[in-house]
Amino acid sequence: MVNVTGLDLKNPTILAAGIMGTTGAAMIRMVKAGAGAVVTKSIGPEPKIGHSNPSMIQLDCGYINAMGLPNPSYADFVDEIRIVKEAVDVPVIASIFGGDATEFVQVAEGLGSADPDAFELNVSCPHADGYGATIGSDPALVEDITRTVRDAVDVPVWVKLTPNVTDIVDIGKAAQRGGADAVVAINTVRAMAIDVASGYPILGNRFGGLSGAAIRPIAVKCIYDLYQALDIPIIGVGGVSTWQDSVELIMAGASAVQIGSAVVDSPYVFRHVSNGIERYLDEKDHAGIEDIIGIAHEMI
Amino acid sequence: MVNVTGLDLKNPTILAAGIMGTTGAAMIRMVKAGAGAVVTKSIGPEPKIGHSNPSMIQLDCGYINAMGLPNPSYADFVDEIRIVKEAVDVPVIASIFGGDATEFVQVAEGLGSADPDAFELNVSCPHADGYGATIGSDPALVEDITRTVRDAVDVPVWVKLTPNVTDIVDIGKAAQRGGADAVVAINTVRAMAIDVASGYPILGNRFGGLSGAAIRPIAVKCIYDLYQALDIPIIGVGGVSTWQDSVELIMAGASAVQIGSAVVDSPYVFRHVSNGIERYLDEKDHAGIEDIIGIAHEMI
Amino acid sequence: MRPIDTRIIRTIQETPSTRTFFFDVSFDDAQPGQFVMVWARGVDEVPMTLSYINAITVQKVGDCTSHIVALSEGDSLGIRGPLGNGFTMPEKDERILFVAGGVGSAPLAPLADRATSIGASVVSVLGARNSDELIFEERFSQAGEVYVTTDDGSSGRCGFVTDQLLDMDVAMFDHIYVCGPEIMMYKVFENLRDKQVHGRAEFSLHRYFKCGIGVCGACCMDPTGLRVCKDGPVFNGLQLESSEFGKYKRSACGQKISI
Amino acid sequence: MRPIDTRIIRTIQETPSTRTFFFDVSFDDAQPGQFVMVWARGVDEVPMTLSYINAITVQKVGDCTSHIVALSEGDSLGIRGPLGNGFTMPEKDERILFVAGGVGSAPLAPLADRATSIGASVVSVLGARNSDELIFEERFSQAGEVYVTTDDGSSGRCGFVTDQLLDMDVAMFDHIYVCGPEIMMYKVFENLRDKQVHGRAEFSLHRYFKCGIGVCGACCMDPTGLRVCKDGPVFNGLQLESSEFGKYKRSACGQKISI
Ligand SMILES: Cc1cc2nc3c(=O)[nH]c(=O)nc-3n(C[C@H](O)[C@H](O)[C@H](O)COP(=O)(O)OP(=O)(O)OC[C@H]3O[C@@H](n4cnc5c(N)ncnc54)[C@H](O)[C@@H]3O)c2cc1C
Ligand SMILES: Cc1cc2nc3c(=O)[nH]c(=O)nc-3n(C[C@H](O)[C@H](O)[C@H](O)COP(=O)(O)OP(=O)(O)OC[C@H]3O[C@@H](n4cnc5c(N)ncnc54)[C@H](O)[C@@H]3O)c2cc1C
Ligand SMILES: Cc1cc2nc3c(=O)[nH]c(=O)nc-3n(C[C@H](O)[C@H](O)[C@H](O)COP(=O)(O)O)c2cc1C
Ligand SMILES: Cc1cc2nc3c(=O)[nH]c(=O)nc-3n(C[C@H](O)[C@H](O)[C@H](O)COP(=O)(O)O)c2cc1C
Ligand code: FES
Ligand code: FES
Repeated sequence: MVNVTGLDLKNPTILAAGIMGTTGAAMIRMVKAGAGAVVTKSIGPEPKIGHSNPSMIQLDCGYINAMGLPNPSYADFVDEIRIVKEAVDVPVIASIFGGDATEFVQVAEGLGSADPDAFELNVSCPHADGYGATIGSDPALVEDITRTVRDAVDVPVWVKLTPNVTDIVDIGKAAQRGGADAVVAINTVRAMAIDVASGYPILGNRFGGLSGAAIRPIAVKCIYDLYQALDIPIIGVGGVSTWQDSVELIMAGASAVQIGSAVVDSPYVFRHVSNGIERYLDEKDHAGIEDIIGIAHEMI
Repeated sequence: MVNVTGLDLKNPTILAAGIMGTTGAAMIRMVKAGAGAVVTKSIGPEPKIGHSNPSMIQLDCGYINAMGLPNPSYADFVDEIRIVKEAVDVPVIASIFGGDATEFVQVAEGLGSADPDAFELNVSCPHADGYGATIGSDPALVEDITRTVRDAVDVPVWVKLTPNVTDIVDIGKAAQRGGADAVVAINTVRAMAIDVASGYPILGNRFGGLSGAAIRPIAVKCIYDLYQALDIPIIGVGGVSTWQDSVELIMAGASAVQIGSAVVDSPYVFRHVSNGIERYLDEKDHAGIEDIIGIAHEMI
Repeated sequence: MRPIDTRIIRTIQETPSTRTFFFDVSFDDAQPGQFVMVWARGVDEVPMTLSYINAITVQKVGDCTSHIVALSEGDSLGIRGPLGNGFTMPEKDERILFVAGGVGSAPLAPLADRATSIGASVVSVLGARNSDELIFEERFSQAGEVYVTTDDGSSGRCGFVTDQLLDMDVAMFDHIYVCGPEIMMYKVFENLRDKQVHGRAEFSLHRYFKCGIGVCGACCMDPTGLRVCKDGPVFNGLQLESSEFGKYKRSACGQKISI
Repeated sequence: MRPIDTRIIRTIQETPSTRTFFFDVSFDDAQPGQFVMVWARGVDEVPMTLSYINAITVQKVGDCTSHIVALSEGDSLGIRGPLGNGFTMPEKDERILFVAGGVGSAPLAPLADRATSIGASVVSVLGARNSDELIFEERFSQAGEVYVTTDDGSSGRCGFVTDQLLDMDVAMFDHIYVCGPEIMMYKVFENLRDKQVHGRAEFSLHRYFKCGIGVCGACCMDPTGLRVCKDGPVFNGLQLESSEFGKYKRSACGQKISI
């Protein structure tokens, strides 16, 4: 059992936003496969079909995607959250986005009746004009939106950060000032792939975000820097597919880890990773994950 | 033959800075293995031994390094450039760094007697306090240093950019305003790896820069954005190890490509890549590389 | 994987609205029922079953398929695949029933070829709007007996495949493979379930695919959360019991759409 | 590769300043002459030859080696490797000469073991400052005749390995393997070159390594640009003709240092 911002996670692995999070059923499946908590697909104020395909491809290193925040709007999604909440006993975190503070609050309140256990503010999607990282690169906007949502809801608020900034710590501090209960790092890294046979950018949106193993070293560094600067917990995400990967993020400073792209092979990645963490803690005679959160900072 | 900023490259592949560029002999070897031009190790005003080891490791995706700009200073390096210039007939570009404009000029002038064919300003190394990206994240500093060096030398000046900024185009424009003849994109991506057995960050410098296949999609996006915004040529670098990789960077907008980490297996990567580009241009009935530079922008 | 550049080397107009495209690339490891993501550059990327080891058969229904069916020899497409899980392979001496509706015969035809080559005993029921829209009839004929139904009676029996099934003893088959419009597949499913043989049946489903590789969740089925693109597109009848199958699917934004 | 976590399971004090460390990890694919990068966490990472398939033999010379030699059973190190190219393998019935100086016997000893096992005919010349500093003498004795030279005459002949070589007909050997301080190796090289047999000789070189994997260029030799870490550390005598070998090496910042 792991406690993050007052939520009791069954284990330190969490389903990342936008992965298998479009339906309640898919999220329930992830919990059954071992996820200690789940984050929903990012939900906005209006239905959105997202960018045209190809919207995700596997590269030699990692994946690149530009889904474009497809979602049925909070009005249609509230039932999906209800379905998960009824079926499982792990925290369900609603990922939400909007173009400004008012929209964020509209979505949060719209989902409120389904009692999500926390909100994760997506101010970090790198390929959604006017949303996500467009907002998340500006500390003032991040602080404002965080504070406004924080004031409007009475569950923990997590703020998901983009690595596509000169200094992620500036943005993390803004979230903390705005009252965030935790930050989540990192969203995908701005990237692009071109089809050499034709010259066409492969993604329908032309560019997108890099995820998977390619970005883990970037995530580790972001988490390490945030841990040094912030007082609130950090939830690590980026390229985790084995327990070793997750321990690396935890040692950098993460209190829990989210897993995204790695469900490609099997949802049981959650079970494998959390069992692996447990075995590791046992072997090293640690009482719990707290013993290793951020220990890289002490190893000098 | 490819012309970039007035330099005649034997082919579009260039040895990247900091790779096999510490001695004249090593650079000559790279030319013999097919490099169309070579960039030296980044050279500074004083001898520098760099960070302690481990200074580079291979990850599952790409490499991470923190050499720490080891170099013998311009005074000791000028002979190495002379040795290359005498032995080969490809352009030799001197990569230089300093803490401010004055130091950059000092180094450039100090190397001047060896007649380097161009200077590449390293304002992008992510792990050298007070140098590299510390400077390269500030458009005003980049513009100032570029202009000062530009005024002091009479060969082309290339400015190497860091991807670790909110918008690389801002920095590219600053370099262009300062009179840069070309920009080089990208230097390594800020990153870190932790040893899960012990909790120690693996690199002697704790963090470093990610290179290799992991960063190619990031480089492609940076080059694509720069091509859209700048009037000067872009030299692409990041994760190239095959001709397909190089064509991807060229289609995004690169006029030539640098190759770094991929020499790990064999210096002949230069020959293989440039032969591959040639075959590709032939098969597609292109007159030359100019036909495909930036064509991803037209494929809509 | 990145899309593989694939050149069209031959096309066959199967019906007024459907064409088969043969490629210079052969997906030799592909199992019947697996699909590929077909990228018409600058347009869209859509899932298509492999109707041969090196071909897809495309029915024009909208933007992307209109673009594809207009392509000719020498044109190229970007192809990712083979993806997903195909059909359970029948064995020699097993009795097989194919039930196909329209272009739904595309994933079944390679399996019919396979059945022919191993000498399984095959019966096929092919349904179509009219005789023009019948596809791959010869490939099924090679494999065994074929019953045809058309909506307008222009070929075979006038009616639906389910009418034909009612006249047959479906319990005599070891494997029943079904593909076609969902409404038709669901009718078949109900028919088989009534006779308690839906556990021997496999259905190739269609859902809206975004990633096509099992990450995004766009194609998940209620209430199991099974991914059509990765855990399917072929599912056993038992997996579809009390599911959304035949009731609703999801649009690109995730809203439910009635079947 | 990332450093592999390796536990020390046994240590042997070979000489007052040199200890061998056996690991719980065995580098079974390693060829004699290959090295590993040994990471003493929090201190430094340095290259060390594998003196056994699962061991290194470390001479205390500075910071990192002092730290390593102070380690005990149960302590751990991070190890990357095996790296570089080892020695050419001798074959049965070939005549082999080993010439080792001090801890330079570390890369040669596994080759001597190999020679013993295939039954090659071996002669070894081992040099050391004094009898206390002789390493692996038994492993060479197992393989064949051993000549010892010490600077102070405390064991074997008083003098240098080159003195011994002058008394021998080096032309009778098919392979000559050399490792030791560069000044000693260079003297041996000159001796062999005078007799035109340096093409049968292989030398294991030391240069300052940063990356250890052939990327950074810190360890390149003049005038070939060969990387000691990747193209070496073992080089044939012909590759070393008219090179920096015996003349200078480079410091960590790339400045030349006379040998
Ligand atoms: C596993 C699988 C195998 C298929 N095999 C074949 C085949 O062999 N031959 C064939 O003709 N058709 C096949 N289809 C259906 C084919 O993918 C759609 O007809 C095609 O996507 C329509 O695209 P459009 O742009 O022409 O139409 P649109 O106008 O964009 O859409 C028309 C309808 O096509 C479907 N569709 C559109 N985009 C997608 C998508 N990305 N994923 C899934 N469905 C989509 C939707 O139901 C939509 O309502 C298959 C579908 C799936 C899921
Ligand atoms: C291929 C190779 C195999 C070697 N095998 C052995 C062995 O089996 N046993 C053994 O005792 N020694 C071996 N050495 C030498 C060993 O690496 C050095 O003694 C060690 O690096 C000294 O480190 P230090 O911190 O104790 O000394 P420092 O005080 O840091 O340096 C002392 C000297 O050691 C050398 N050195 C330091 N760091 C490095 C480095 N990163 N790379 C190369 N040389 C360095 C330099 O010449 C330096 O002047 C080998 C060296 C090489 C290149
Ligand atoms: C297909 C896909 C869709 C995603 N959608 C969202 C999203 O809606 N909201 C969000 O905050 N992050 C989204 N992300 C980012 C992931 O949550 C995660 O931050 C990122 O993929 C890195 O983790 P990974 O390497 O484990 O995939 C998405 C990622 C992928 C691959
Ligand atoms: C070991 C190493 C040393 C480097 N040193 C320098 C340097 O001195 N100056 C510089 O501008 N870039 C340096 N770089 C960055 C490379 O020139 C290049 O921008 C980066 O590695 C991405 O290219 P790659 O993926 O082909 O390696 C170094 C990279 C590596 C791996
Ligand atoms: S389409 Fe993404 S999981 Fe199936
Ligand atoms: S140490 Fe880097 S190339 Fe040899």
